[in-house]
Amino acid sequence: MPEPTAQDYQLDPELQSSVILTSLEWVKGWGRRNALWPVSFGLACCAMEMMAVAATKYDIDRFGAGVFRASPRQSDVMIVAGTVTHKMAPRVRRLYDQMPDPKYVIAMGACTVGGGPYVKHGYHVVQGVDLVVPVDIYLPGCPPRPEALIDAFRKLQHRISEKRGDTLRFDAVEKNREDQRRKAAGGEAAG
Amino acid sequence: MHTWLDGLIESSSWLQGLPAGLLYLVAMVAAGAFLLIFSAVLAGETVWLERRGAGRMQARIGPNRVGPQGLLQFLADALKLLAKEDIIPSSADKTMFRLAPIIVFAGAFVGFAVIPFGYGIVVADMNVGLFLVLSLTSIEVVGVIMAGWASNSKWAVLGSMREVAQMVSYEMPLGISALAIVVLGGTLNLTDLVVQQSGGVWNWYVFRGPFAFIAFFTFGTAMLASLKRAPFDLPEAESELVAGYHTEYTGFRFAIFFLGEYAGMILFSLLAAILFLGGWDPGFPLPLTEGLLRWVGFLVLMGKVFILLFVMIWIRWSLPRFRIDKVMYLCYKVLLPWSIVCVVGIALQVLLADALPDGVIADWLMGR
Amino acid sequence: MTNESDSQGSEAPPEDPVTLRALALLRKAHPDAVVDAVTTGRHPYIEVTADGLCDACLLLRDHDELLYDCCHLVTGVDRPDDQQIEVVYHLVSYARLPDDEYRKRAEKNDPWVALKVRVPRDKPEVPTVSNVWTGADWHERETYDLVGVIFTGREELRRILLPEDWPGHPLRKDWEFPVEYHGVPIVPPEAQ
Amino acid sequence: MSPRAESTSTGEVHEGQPLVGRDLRTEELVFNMGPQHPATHGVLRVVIKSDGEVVRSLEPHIGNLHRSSEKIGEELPYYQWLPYVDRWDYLAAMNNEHVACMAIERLGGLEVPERAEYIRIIVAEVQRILSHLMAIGVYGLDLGAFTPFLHQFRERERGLDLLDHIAGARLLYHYVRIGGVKRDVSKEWIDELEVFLDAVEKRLPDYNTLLLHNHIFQERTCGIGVIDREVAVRWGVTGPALRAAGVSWDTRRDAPYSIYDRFEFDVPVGPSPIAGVAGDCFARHWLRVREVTESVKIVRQALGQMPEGPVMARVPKSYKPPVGEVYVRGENPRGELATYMVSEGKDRAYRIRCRGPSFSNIAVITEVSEGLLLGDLVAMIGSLDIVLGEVDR
Repeated sequence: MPEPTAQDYQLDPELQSSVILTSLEWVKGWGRRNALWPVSFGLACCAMEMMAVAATKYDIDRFGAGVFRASPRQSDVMIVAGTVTHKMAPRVRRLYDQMPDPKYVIAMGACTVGGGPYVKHGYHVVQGVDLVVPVDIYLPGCPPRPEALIDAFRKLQHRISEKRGDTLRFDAVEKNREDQRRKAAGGEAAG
Repeated sequence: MHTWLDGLIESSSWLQGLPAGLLYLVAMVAAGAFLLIFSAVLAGETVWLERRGAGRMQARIGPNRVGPQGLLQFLADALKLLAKEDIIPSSADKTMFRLAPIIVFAGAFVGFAVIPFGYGIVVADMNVGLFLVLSLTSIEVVGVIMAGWASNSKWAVLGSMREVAQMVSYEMPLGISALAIVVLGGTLNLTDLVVQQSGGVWNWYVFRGPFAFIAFFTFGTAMLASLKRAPFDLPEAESELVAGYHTEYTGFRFAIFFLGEYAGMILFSLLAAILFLGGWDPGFPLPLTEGLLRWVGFLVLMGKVFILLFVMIWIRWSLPRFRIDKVMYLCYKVLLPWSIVCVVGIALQVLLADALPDGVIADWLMGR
Repeated sequence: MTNESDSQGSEAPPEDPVTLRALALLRKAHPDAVVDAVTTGRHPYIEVTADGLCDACLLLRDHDELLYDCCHLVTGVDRPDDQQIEVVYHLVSYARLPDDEYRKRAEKNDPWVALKVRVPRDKPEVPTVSNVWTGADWHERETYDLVGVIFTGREELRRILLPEDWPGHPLRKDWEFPVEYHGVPIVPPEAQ
Repeated sequence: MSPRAESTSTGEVHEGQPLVGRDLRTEELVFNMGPQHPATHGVLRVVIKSDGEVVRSLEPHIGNLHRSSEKIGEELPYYQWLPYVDRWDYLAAMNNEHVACMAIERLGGLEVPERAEYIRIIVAEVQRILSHLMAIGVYGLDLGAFTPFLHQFRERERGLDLLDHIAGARLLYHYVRIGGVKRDVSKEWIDELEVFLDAVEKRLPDYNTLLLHNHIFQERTCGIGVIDREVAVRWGVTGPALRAAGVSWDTRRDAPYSIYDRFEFDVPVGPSPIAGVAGDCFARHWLRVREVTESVKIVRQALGQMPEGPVMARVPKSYKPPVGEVYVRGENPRGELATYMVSEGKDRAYRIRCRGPSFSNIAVITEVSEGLLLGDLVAMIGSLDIVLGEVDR
């Protein structure tokens, strides 16, 4: 991950030094990173660990991220917790589209990162949720432990403060995915 | 406020030069702005209280990272909601969609204008203060049904339908329970009502006879229901209706709903404290000067409000939700008859006090 | 091919009394329906014809000595070598509980009976049993969805697990991976 | 669809005539509950046709979590396929593994060492306790009571830690293997387990105060969503939902697998003596609470009887059971999990079919939900305690 450069801020470098603007951006980022409300959206096994994170022992609410909203309109983070299938994929996308900007996606669990154990013979499993929605944080594990999800939240908070609240994605992963899409399309042409 | 303003004008020669109307205007705007910030911060801290209180009850911690003990959590939430994208669904009725949260919040917020926070600490000391508060809070239902209808979402419509059924029904036991106190006190002026309760714990209206005591509980239950607090949180029942009438609201508009809800909680707690629990009266004489007593009274009132809020939070995190028909049953077959019994009983109590020779007992029964 | 012949001991394996009883009654009532039966081993079953399936099921459900009131599972097994598809029904009874004697005698101590129907692979039509046991409804839909067995005589046979426009029936042995579904690529196993 | 178009009433209203049914045109409201909805326990989608709040008919749509584990079973060797079994009913992974391993072992006639059988029973029953705790808590959540859900997690976490210590994972263990279990349990682990059992027994009355004996809870659940005996059996409903309807059937007792015939335990049958009728939501909830204590009993007995010895049979590296079929069923927390396996003598199965109990349990709502209020429907679905992982597999 390269260090963020001035261009990433999409602001004139001179404006960057403006105290008021940066302070405003800082305040916005502070608010965003300390109030990450997740959608209560569980897909499969990982949802149990997501629930564990909200519950007694781990308590994500300490970081202000415990307000699980049932309506995507009122939430900031979508934790895709569990296997995304082809039947479910349009709904995940729709849910993502319903969320207001800025929105973040945590791909929780091996299945959402890249199909997990179902990647090879699981005909109905989407091979990574990033084929459907853009992902900010990849969290491997099957299922990841709750500590790992808390860590993912901390990382997300860190990234938000680093990028002043703008959504940031892994360009390399995006490119890789693009290649895969092209390969699949090529396979179709060949077949 | 008026008397205080008049005194201020008289004492300052500089202010006397200015037109009185302008002065009143400025003063009122300032008071409004102050109240807005005051109620918003109070509502925010109530959210914090709720989350930390819930955490205690659920064997976890609750927000404690943002600010000392998580006290600034509400600020982060509010800032985030302010900076969120504002989505209005394309099929929504845009005007109504925009107007709804404002009406909901205004209904709860304007009520603060007539609430006396201490002796003389009141923006508008009205003769019909209680009446005004109760009628203003009923405006909320208009906003909610507008929100549900304009969102063009089925969950929202269902939520607002529930809300209307519930609010309109519970207005009755709420108003009638308050009426019992009006009969007892003989006035609708909130300051006067509190003044009549001073002098000792036994003078608080809740302790003046069995009917007033029952009225306190019917008022409290009806209050919970009109506030849509659990176990009456059907209009936004999360496990049934996703988020009820504000399902489609995002960002700042949702924040206003949220704020209006908590402002309503504070307003009703204030009202309950004033009507039944002696308002700013500490319950026993304090050896303090009058000026100091006034501010101590303010703190006492806030303490009572805090206790009432805590009880509401406690109830919310302990009980399962009612079903809509049970809610209606409770209103029409339990609370309404009991509140009517309270009014009749208190009227009889006042008549009895009239028949008695003047004295301490008669005054206690009479409520003044 | 599927007959049970792998018992460890040299003596004759014990017969399953539940299947024997069901078989005897079935043979008496509907002699044409029964094709074949295996009454020993771990998985005894009765094979019936597709046409006689409904009669057999009604008998199994309603006869006072059988009372198989629940269809536990419907399975389709694709056998391309024989150009056949087997549909297997596992039936259990909650009305008649097994006695202790049964448990001691049977190799499987579980009182279910299995019915099998074999149909040609190119025309896999089996009459429905969803009007005999309502619970079979979803199982039949799933068997249709994944194996492609067509159940006749029932209300609309729709896919249940996969989307309506999914290509083919994945549990057929000759099913091929689609390349993509609605724009989302599926990398086939050979390509990985 | 626009609610305005559907719920608008038109027509003139004449005096002296009843409002509904004569001049007021009413239409059915179609709700789409799920796949993302807090009360559908995952990705179930229910399309409800309702008359205002009253459900007229509904249709569940499943398959949003279909992960093709049956196909994978045909592609992978038995031992590689086992981890997928965990993911059927992800709240009862140990029970799934137990049943699947039994099927594979019976296919090849493998004998499991005595101690391994006991360990299997212990972990399966601990898993049942954890699963039922979760069901109890989440049911409170469905009815709007948050606190029991978070309280049960305190005990659940202790239990998860226990399984974590022996299996190395919190949720999906892959601990029960073909021919035995992965590793032996230690003396310390058993001590810890006893502490856990005491804690569960001590805490259960707390949950009952919050839910079972709560007046509002009883009003919400008693007589609601009644699945009577006949309907339950006809639809193939199993587990607590079947027993709540009054059928005294527990596979552990009536068709004992593994070594369940060595333990003394009660099989509670509905209706609950506290309140309600047979087959209602309350009976199902009460039954789960009772079964937790029964499981505690079984674990204690198993701990007392457990012999020393190996925990793994000799299993060839390439395990190729002979040609044949098996059908094995076991009692999972949610009902009867059954596996039908066909072997062709290869190292992988020819066909695997799994009967997830939730699959049949959720199918029944199409029949029994008519006339329920929307809130009751949530209570009904919650009381069936479905896990979509095994509905869709």
